Amino acid sequence: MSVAGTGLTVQVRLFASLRERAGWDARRIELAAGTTPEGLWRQLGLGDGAIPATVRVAVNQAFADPHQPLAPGDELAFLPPISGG
Amino acid sequence: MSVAGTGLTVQVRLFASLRERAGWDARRIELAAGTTPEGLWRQLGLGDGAIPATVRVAVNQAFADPHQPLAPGDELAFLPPISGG
Amino acid sequence: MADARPALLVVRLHAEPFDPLALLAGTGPGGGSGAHPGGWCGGLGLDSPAAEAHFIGRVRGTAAGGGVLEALELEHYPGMTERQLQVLAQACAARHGVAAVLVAHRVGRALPGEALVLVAVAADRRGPAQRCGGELLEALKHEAPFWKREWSGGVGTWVEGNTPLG
Amino acid sequence: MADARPALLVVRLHAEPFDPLALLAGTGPGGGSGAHPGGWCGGLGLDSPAAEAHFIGRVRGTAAGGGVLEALELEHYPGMTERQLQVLAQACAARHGVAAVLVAHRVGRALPGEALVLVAVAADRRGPAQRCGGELLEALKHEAPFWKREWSGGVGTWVEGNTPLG
Repeated sequence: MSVAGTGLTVQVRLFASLRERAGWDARRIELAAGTTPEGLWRQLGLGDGAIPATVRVAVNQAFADPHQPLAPGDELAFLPPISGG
Repeated sequence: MSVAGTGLTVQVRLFASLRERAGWDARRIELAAGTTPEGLWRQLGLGDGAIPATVRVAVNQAFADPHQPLAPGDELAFLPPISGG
Repeated sequence: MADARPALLVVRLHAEPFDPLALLAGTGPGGGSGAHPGGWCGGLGLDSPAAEAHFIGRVRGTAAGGGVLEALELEHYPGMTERQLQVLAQACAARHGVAAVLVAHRVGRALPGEALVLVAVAADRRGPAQRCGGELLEALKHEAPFWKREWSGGVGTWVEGNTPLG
Repeated sequence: MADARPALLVVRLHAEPFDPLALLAGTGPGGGSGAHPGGWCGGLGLDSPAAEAHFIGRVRGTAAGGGVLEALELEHYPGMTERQLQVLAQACAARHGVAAVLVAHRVGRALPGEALVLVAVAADRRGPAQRCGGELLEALKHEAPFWKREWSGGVGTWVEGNTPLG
């Protein structure tokens, strides 16, 4: 799951139902340049196909485009449906 | 202003700017059967013509029709534009 | 919560300054002996509502004409004012199916910064609580007999109409 | 009031039960030393606002499935949640030109009847205060990372989505 030597390391975080389904809440992942949140979603086996419409992506604690390549040091989070308030 | 012997006595009340303009706040008035708030408005010299659209009428402490004849013992009030809250 | 039961209503006129938060906490003047653990709703026998909306209006520091406001005088029609507030609160509560409504309004001479009006609504859902509160506030501004006189520069001027909703 | 100045914002997450009225009065936990005479607005250096709208949401006694709710667990994303609340409050305050916004939200395990959320808005007019409060409540329900898990009959169920506005 990690690609040695690329130097591109990101932190991946899962919350709530996604965290429980995956069985982990945070992982440091080394990955190929150009990898997107969508790519990582498949790579990590979080789901079969694309990120479901109900799951949102945050990069560095702000909502982000799942097709935007990640940068070294990014914190990527997959967020299941929000239910606050 | 009073019509002796009719037995129809009503209490008239004025508030705020109407009270100040008229110089009184409450009067007991004896008047002819069939008299309406509108009739009393003229009779008391509160205004030249009809009750202005901005003035509302209350009979027995509920908003009322200015053209509905008054009954003995009624409490009639003329209310200038409301500004609560 | 009891959307089907008639709403519990409290209507209060205050001739002296009142503290809206104390009324909400159930510790205000006339609020009974000491704080009720459930606040104004608990005082009415209601469990903690899932949704509660409040509005507090206070006396501004400036008169409509732009001058410094010294005081705001609030005249009302004793008897009819309380009755109208009750009628308006009842109708609004029924329309939105809320559990409880509290309306407090100042009368007499009030100073800038003092509370003029408090409307609180308890309901099972946020939408009805907020909508009932907003509509009741508009209703009482137009349908409950209160008259404001602004005192500025020693001169009193009757306010004819309300400030815009904005 | 300062419609032109940027709004004053307070965002708070509470891992323990909080008293919304104490926060509004400026006497809540972390609200400083003792009551501020001007409440939460006074604590921000604001004069008494002409218009103030509040909303309080509390934990219901029943789960979505109809069973008795034992507890509501509130997960959040530390860092992002506070940031998003700040961004949402800022945007909503600017859109409506209000003077101040207070948002408090519970995290962790909460019991029925306990406060979940408080949104308070101070403004110069009632319309902006009410509208900003209502919109910010909807925004934070959908745009701030919180996740609810209902515990009923010893089983925890993640809530996917919000209760309807109603």
